[in-house]
Amino acid sequence: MTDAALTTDTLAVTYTGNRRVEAVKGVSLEFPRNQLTAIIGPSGCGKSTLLKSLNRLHEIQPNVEISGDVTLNGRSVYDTDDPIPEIRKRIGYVPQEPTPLPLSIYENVAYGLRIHGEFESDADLDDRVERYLRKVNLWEEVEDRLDAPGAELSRGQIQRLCLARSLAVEPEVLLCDEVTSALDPVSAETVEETLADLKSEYTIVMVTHSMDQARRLADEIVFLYLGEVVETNDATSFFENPQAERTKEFVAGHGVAVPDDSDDEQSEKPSVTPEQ
Amino acid sequence: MTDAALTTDTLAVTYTGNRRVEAVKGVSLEFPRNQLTAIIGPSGCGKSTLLKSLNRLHEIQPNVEISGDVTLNGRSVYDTDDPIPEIRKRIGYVPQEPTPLPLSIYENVAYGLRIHGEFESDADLDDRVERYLRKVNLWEEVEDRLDAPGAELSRGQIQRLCLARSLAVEPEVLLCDEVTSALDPVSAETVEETLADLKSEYTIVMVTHSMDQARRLADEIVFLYLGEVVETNDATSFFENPQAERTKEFVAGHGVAVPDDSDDEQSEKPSVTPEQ
Amino acid sequence: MDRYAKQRLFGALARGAAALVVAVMALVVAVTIARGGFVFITDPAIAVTPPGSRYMLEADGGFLHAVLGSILIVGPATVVSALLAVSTAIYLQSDYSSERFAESVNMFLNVLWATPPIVYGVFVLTVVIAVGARTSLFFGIIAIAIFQYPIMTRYTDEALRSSPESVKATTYGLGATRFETARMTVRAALPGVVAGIIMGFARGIGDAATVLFTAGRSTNMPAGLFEPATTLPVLIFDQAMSFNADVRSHAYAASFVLIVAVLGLIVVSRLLAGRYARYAPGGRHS
Amino acid sequence: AGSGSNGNSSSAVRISGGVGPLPMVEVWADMYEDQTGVTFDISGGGTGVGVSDLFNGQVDVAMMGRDPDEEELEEGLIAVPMLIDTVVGTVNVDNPVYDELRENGLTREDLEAIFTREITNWGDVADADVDEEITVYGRSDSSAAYQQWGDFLGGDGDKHTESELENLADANHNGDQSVAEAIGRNENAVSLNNINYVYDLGSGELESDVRPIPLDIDGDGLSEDEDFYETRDEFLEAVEAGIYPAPPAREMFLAADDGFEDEAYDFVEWVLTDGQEYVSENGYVPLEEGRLEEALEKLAEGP
Amino acid sequence: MASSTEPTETSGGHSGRLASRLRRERVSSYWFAGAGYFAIALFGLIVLTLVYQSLPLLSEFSIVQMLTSSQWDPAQQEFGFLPAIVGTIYVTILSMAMGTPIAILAAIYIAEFAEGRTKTLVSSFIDVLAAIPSVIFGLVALIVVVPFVGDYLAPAVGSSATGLGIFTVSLVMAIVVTPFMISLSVESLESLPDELRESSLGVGATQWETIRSVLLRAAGPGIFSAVLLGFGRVFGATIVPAMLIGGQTQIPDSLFATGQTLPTLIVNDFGELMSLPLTQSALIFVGLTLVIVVWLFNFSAMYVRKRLKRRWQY
Ligand SMILES: Nc1ncnc2c1ncn2[C@@H]1O[C@H](COP(=O)(O)OP(=O)(O)OP(=O)(O)O)[C@@H](O)[C@H]1O
Ligand SMILES: Nc1ncnc2c1ncn2[C@@H]1O[C@H](COP(=O)(O)OP(=O)(O)OP(=O)(O)O)[C@@H](O)[C@H]1O
Ligand SMILES: [Mg+2]
Ligand SMILES: [Mg+2]
Ligand SMILES: O=P([O-])([O-])[O-]
Repeated sequence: MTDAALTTDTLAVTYTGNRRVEAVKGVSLEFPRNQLTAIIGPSGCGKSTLLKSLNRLHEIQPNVEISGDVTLNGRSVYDTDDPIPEIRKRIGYVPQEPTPLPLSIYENVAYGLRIHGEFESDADLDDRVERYLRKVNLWEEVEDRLDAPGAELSRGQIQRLCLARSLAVEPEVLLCDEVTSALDPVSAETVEETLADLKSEYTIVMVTHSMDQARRLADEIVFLYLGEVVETNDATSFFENPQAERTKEFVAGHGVAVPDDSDDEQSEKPSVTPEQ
Repeated sequence: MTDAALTTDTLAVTYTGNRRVEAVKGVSLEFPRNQLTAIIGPSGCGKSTLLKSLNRLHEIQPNVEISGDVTLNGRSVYDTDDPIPEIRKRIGYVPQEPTPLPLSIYENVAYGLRIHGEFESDADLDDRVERYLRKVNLWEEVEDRLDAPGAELSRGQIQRLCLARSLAVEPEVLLCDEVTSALDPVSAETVEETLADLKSEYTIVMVTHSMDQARRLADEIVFLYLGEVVETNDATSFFENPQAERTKEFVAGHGVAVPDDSDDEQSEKPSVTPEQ
Repeated sequence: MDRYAKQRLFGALARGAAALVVAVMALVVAVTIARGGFVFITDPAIAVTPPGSRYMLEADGGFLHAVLGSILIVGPATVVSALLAVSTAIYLQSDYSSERFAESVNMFLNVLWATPPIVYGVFVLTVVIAVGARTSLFFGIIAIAIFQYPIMTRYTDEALRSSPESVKATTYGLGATRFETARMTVRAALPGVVAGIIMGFARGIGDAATVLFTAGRSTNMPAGLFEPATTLPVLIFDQAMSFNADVRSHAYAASFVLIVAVLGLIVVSRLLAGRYARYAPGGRHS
Repeated sequence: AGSGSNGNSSSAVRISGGVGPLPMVEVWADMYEDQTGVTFDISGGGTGVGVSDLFNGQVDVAMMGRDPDEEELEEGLIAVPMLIDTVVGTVNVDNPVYDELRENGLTREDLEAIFTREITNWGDVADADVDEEITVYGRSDSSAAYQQWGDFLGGDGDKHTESELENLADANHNGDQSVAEAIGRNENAVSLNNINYVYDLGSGELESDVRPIPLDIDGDGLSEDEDFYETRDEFLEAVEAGIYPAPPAREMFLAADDGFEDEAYDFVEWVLTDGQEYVSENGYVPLEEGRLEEALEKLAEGP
Repeated sequence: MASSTEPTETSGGHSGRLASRLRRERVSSYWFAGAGYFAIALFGLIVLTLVYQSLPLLSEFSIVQMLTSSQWDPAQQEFGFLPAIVGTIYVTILSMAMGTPIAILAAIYIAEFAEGRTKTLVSSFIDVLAAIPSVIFGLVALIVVVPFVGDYLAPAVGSSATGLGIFTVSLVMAIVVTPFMISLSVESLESLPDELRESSLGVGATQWETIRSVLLRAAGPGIFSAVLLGFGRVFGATIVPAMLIGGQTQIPDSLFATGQTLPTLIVNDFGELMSLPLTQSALIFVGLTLVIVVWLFNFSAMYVRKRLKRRWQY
């Protein structure tokens, strides 16, 4: 595990809005280079929060506190003079909902390149757009309608477009939050295939709620429960030979980790301290 | 199958909006009395449409055409002088999303009773509300806050409240559309338990996308595909010994019936004829 | 009365209410068109003819001065106001300001939204006097811009809020700055933003109370930024009270022009909204 | 004035103020510009706006539809009369006692009794067998005409204020035209109008449904020389000759802050001399000789 | 691929661009912050100005005395606002009483009954109506409503009236704000989830029962806001009352009586009398009163809305 692209050091994230929610509680992890790490865990356990804190994307929300650190290739992501946009460029993020920007298909992919000025000429830009559309297996489907609005694609195509857009700025790490869960099964499959193709070249951290998907795609698994890491291991060991009691339950229960007795929705969440 | 509470006779439902969608194509079914029938099938196959057409609830949408017939205890639901609300009282409906009416917990349950004037006195109303809240295992959790808005309950509690509200008018048939799918796993379980308790007393028709749930709860299974019934059988035979090729695939694939090749979302839907 | 009779009665009432509103609308438009459209059609030149010196006495000339005044006042006011409104709306987004601040600004916006236009007129006039200036085109622009600002901010803010959070997550995730993200958010919400701006424009072009005491109520062609001017609604208000029947008929013709302009605005806003909607996330589904 | 304000407006004579005299001033300005090349920049807004602009140094001349107020004079306002606008009592052409009114006229006292609601039935106005309630309309818009009317009704040394009259009326209208329309619709109504709303502007005849109430000045019925209501010209002559009293005829003013200067001075001087001959044809009444001289003196004298 | 690109290379080669992006970011954030505070500043400036300009009046007369006196005679330096206040209240209440039920009914028709083409047609009609400038309503009312009220309606109820007055203004203002309230109410009805309808109809409720007991509550806070905005427009209406109210500064004694509202006081007197310091101050004080009432009203409405939202949540 020495070749970790991204590491976290007792990272804790707390929402301080109406009520205090400790969403992530002191997590130390290593995400190995050019592998796909899947973060799994029951709903509300802090997966998305953890993922966003890796490239400081949680900061766009009000009322969040963070402690601990994240390092990318040995350099801190928090304790740094680098402007945040630079950090996020190096650690890309793809949200759950397939989100075309209100631009053409071409401009969706070119967006990051344009804002960072990362192209020499128009021809170079064309090249890059094509390259990344090919990388996500979308080029054939869209090459004759690059000027159409991105929103006119099917949701599965849009999600691949989002991947291409993120890859185009050449991030060192790619964070994907349940990128297939808003898709119908067929579209989900094509996006999954694309991720499978990409994982050897990129360091990918993916959140998923599907045990099957984690099994199919991941090299490493992180199992998060109530904001804490219960177990982390390579995928095979994790599923074949889970260590923690919780993990066994969770894997057996097909993703449903049933806590305690009440059905009140809060009981499934991390510790909550009402403020007023 | 002679004791069918509800039957359909070549029931076909077509949406005639922008594009013509034949959502249900000539379905003839029998739903046995005091049993729970589960309708399963891939997303968009017409489950909800079929369910709603059983008590004419599809009619609240514009642009729907229907043919064929539905009979409740031998009397037609469509070819009748009964006002539609009377029909819907006899065939109750619980939607997927837990939906409290903007009333107190008490008034949510009393709603149908008040409308139909089905109580003798305030004390009688109190009795009935309590009875049905007990029936759905909710009474203990809410008895000391009956005046609170229904929406302040947890989602799982709300879904049970909805069941109580529907049961209170003493329907002959209860239609449930994926009543657990919007719930977290824990809440889903309590609602499922409630349904299990109820099924011996009521004729229940339930739509679900979870094979496991169908297996756990249903007496009868109807497998719908692209608006047509592929197979219908009692639950045990259905899962142990599926007849149709499609059914085998579907049961094996854990609910994902993958058609053709494209990932365009439309391909998963019933036949669609664009109109313009 | 049994439940079904109630249902029928109520349905009839609802239908009747809608019919009544539509009938009133038809009546207003019909009267305006009959009265004003007729004047206008027999002498379309009145809308593009400047008034003469005997305009008030003999309806010599037309009301080009008010048409121009409306354009010259409401046009720039809309630009200024839209710029401010969109900026305010962006600032009210969570990445710029705290929820609490946004809430208090919203409270002030609500109060401004409900403030009677005549108060804006009085306010600006007071300023005019205080700075020792004279009512003019310029102050008309200021007054209308102030009037439009809360209207546009409200719509714009709503539009930005309803644009999906994932657009923000996406652009930030690509390394965009807040400014770059804001631009994309506005773009994603463009149908709503444009509708809000057009709404403000329509309200601005129809309002008389704000400009009554601020633009100068001129009967001449607007001659400069700091010269008096008038607008169509003020002209209508003034001319409806003229002793000359021809001048009074101009009030109806001006109403006709104003209604046509407002109708045009609505059509344009629908078309624009339709065009931008193609690009909106999930656009093709709507 | 239209083309004038397009030109070099910094040297233009800037005028603003009341809408009452505005139409006449526009005509004057246009003619003066033709003759001398001096340009004008004129706007309405109300007498108060004009005076306010004047004090702020924003205009050279204010048009005033009313007498200057004490407070305004204290601030250094100089107002010279420029013309007379005439207010007359009005009724509907189908008034139940119109024939009697036309025959005998009404005295000031009659009118006062009507407007102060001492008499409320047309049957009591004229000895006719009529039983119709009188509807009294007034003005709601700080009208100078209305103020003059109050001054007139009060008689010597007394007057009714505008607010007093407003409160006694059945309804008050914003602007002369609304009054004229209301009179035209209501057979039993009585009110007052500036004469441009009574006589047709083009022909100078009584064409609408509004009729002037002849004034019985000496209280002995309508004599030959008190009967001048058939046409506007006839009427205006009577006003000019002073037969028709002032008030209700009333002066309108051009005003300056601390004296008229340069082109503004010349213009006002022209208005008070050559300009007077165009007044009648536009429905206003020129000042009579003596008053003109006083005005010119005041102009020359300055602050 | 990603690892082959050295991060230092990338950022180093474009540091100029990055710097300028960051500068733009900084400058723009100042601008946006400025715009954010503008709303507050504008409000503050308006209130301060109006207060300051009202001082001459307030130093001479007591507020209570002016608010309760019905003598309005600027020429005599009598400034009693009561008649205009009463007129404003009458017009507001009457308009809302006429407009609100119609608006809610029509909104229900559009949201719940109308379908397809009719629905599109009716709602576009309403949109157009909402956008017509109120001065045009005033103008049309002068030739339609005024004679109707004066010649038929008022005599029919035994009132002798001129057609101008409280009732006419209220009627026309109801017409002005109704489409406005309809659009907003339709919006909040349409944003309700279909599940609410299905839940209610699913236990055998009629459509009317569903609307009355469920939809109107669920959309209640939204409809309340719509009515509130309508209220604001009637309360501050200027041009229509100026054209139609009959400008009588006296406490109206019947529905058909003429009257005065606070805004018409300003319109009628400001242009003519603003050069008289005390009158000017009095009219500005009227503006201040309007703002303060709107302010108080908004606060209480916010509170009510919050309560409704809690009570009628779904
Ligand atoms: N903006 C926020 N303010 C306050 N609390 C929040 C916020 N976002 C998330 N939370 C809370 O923090 C906890 C963790 O949320 P998070 O979204 O990270 O969970 P998750 O594992 O991604 O859940 P899911 O599987 O449902 O996406 C939850 O209890 C959630 O309610
Ligand atoms: N109001 C409507 N107008 C037009 N088409 C509709 C409408 N409602 C449903 N459809 C279409 O009819 C088909 C059947 O829809 P239905 O909702 O019955 O499927 P379902 O099996 O319940 O799907 P799901 O599992 O996603 O709930 C789908 O193709 C759907 O797109
Ligand atoms: Mg998540
Ligand atoms: Mg469904
Ligand atoms: O000239 P007026 O003041 O009566 O309008």
